[in-house]
Amino acid sequence: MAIFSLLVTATPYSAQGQFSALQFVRVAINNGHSIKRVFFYADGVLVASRLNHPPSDEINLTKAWAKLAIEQDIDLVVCVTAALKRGITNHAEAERNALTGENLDPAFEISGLGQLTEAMLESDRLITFG
Amino acid sequence: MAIFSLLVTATPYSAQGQFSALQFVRVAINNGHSIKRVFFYADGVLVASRLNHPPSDEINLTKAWAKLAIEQDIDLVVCVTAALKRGITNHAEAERNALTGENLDPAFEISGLGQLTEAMLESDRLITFG
Amino acid sequence: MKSICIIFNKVPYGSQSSRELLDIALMAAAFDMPIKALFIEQGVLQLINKQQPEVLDIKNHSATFKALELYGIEEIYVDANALNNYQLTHDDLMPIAELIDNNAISEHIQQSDFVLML
Amino acid sequence: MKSICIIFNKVPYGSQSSRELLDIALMAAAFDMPIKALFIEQGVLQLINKQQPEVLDIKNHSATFKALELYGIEEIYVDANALNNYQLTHDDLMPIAELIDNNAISEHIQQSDFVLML
Amino acid sequence: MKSLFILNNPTKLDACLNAMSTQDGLLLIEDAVIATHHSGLSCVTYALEEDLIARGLSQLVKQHLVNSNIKIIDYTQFVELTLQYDKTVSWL
Amino acid sequence: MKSLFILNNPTKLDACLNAMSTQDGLLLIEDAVIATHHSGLSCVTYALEEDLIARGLSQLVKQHLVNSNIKIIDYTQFVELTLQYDKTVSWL
Repeated sequence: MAIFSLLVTATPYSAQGQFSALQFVRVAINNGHSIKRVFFYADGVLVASRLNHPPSDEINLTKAWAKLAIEQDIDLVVCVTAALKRGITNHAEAERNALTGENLDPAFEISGLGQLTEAMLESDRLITFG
Repeated sequence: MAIFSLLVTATPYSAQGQFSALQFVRVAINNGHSIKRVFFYADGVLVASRLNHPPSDEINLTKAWAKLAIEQDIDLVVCVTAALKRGITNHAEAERNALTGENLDPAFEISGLGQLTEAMLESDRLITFG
Repeated sequence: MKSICIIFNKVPYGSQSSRELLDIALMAAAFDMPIKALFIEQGVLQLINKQQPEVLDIKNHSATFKALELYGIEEIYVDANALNNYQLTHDDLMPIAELIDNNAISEHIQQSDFVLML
Repeated sequence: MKSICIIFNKVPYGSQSSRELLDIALMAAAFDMPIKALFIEQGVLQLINKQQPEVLDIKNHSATFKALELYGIEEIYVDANALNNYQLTHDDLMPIAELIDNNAISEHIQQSDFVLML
Repeated sequence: MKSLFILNNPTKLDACLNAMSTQDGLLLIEDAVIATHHSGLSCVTYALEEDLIARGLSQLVKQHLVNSNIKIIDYTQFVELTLQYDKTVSWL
Repeated sequence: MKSLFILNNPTKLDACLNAMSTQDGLLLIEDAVIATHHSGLSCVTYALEEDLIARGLSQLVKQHLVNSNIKIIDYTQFVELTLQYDKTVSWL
């Protein structure tokens, strides 16, 4: 059984990459593999906002990731530089940067690009969804 | 002198369209034309978050639009459906949709697609930046 | 009243552009603007029968194309050349669009007051 | 240590992808991973001298390419064929990259443990 | 090392094919599944079934591919395929 | 009615040219300014100077275009050009 990590850069609702990445993770776990980390970068970080609120007949990608992360104990990491630039922030980053609000879903964690490199080196495969 | 409206669908930091649209508006005004409305749609709505915080040596697109809007009294309208889906919300929409937070920059207003159609019909030109 | 031409040129589901463009078409219809819908290049795939994006948890928007006539959008055209490129025939599509050639596409664009793509 | 190949294939400033890809290269360098940087297709334009995106209020990231060597990234290659397509010569570029052909590009991709594009 | 190239954008097919070595495989996903009829596909090629079904193309492609060497695989096979190659290259 | 087609993506140039009528004009902006040497540009064509300068292409393109009918225009001319045509079509 193998260890996977994912790099997800796709814009949440405009591109298909987030849907594909979710599907890949679900199937990999069903097949007995494990997921070390999903690293969100570039526009991919936008999925981490708990304010994302698609119409009720559509999947909420943020909640779908959060559910998967909690059930399967998966590490969801958002790149801090990409996130701040695109308006994704938690309480600590908001304070540090004097921002008036925060919106990070609690299933996600903000960290640095080093987490991507580490995931690459400690997994059997890194799969990019862009 | 002519009346312009713009439709902006470009992702704020990943694409160039927001930069181009800003430049077009500035130059049009300098040349004596007027801007009826800038309508943000699709990923273009993401520029309306006041939490967007690029590195200090880069332009903050949200603040650039806000400054222009205040100085020149330009209507900046964000499509409500596109915005909610992508985590852009004001206090009223947050309450209505039971969201825990809001992030709309006060220079922008959330409204419906009808504002785009109206802008098209009441301007000399509609220019799309995607 | 000014007329509008809406051009669909993207594959469905890889992006949501066509879905959001469709919403603009419906809004323009509500304003009673005369509307033409063109499906060209990869956009001809929007009209394929039996789409099932539900298998990927993606919402199916193809039913809305079938409902365009109900919204008063009756001028719907599809690029014959593109269909051919994708080895498709008119029978593979929802029966709502008329086949046209490249010259006719240019003409429809030329005649409209507004042309929108996403 | 596993090696990484970073492929730049986008025009500068129309998207920020190359800028964010560059940050990944620098981080991999900090982890002492052997790194190759390939500039192919439209990505060869990333290396043009005298870029001035400041005229559009966009940050200029081209200086970081010149600094790649300082970060220990010395294997930098540019697609000769693509240069030719854009009527460019090696003299139009920052002098940091070696011209290679298509076969060499495939080989560098093949030899690396990871290959990243954005 | 042999690589599995993963392509999601049909307009980049030629560039992707150009970068591949003879032992590499190509997996078409998302919008790129519309490229199954492309004449340049001389490498080992896979197309993701769920993406074909989503676009209503599953039956049509199967009819056209009767004599082709393109294999249609599902997500379970996609996951296993990434392990049969030494690495994946998502061509963006 | 004559239209000004505005193109920002060089990979869509052929599709854009296909949709144009003889009296239409083409304006290349953003990444599409790299397409000034394209052989199919038989229509009236403009390229946005600020986008050329941003990419370090302004001098290079001017040298190559000595005998061409492509006009290089700035943002002020861009704004005025949109008024010389009956409408604009942003080809996305």
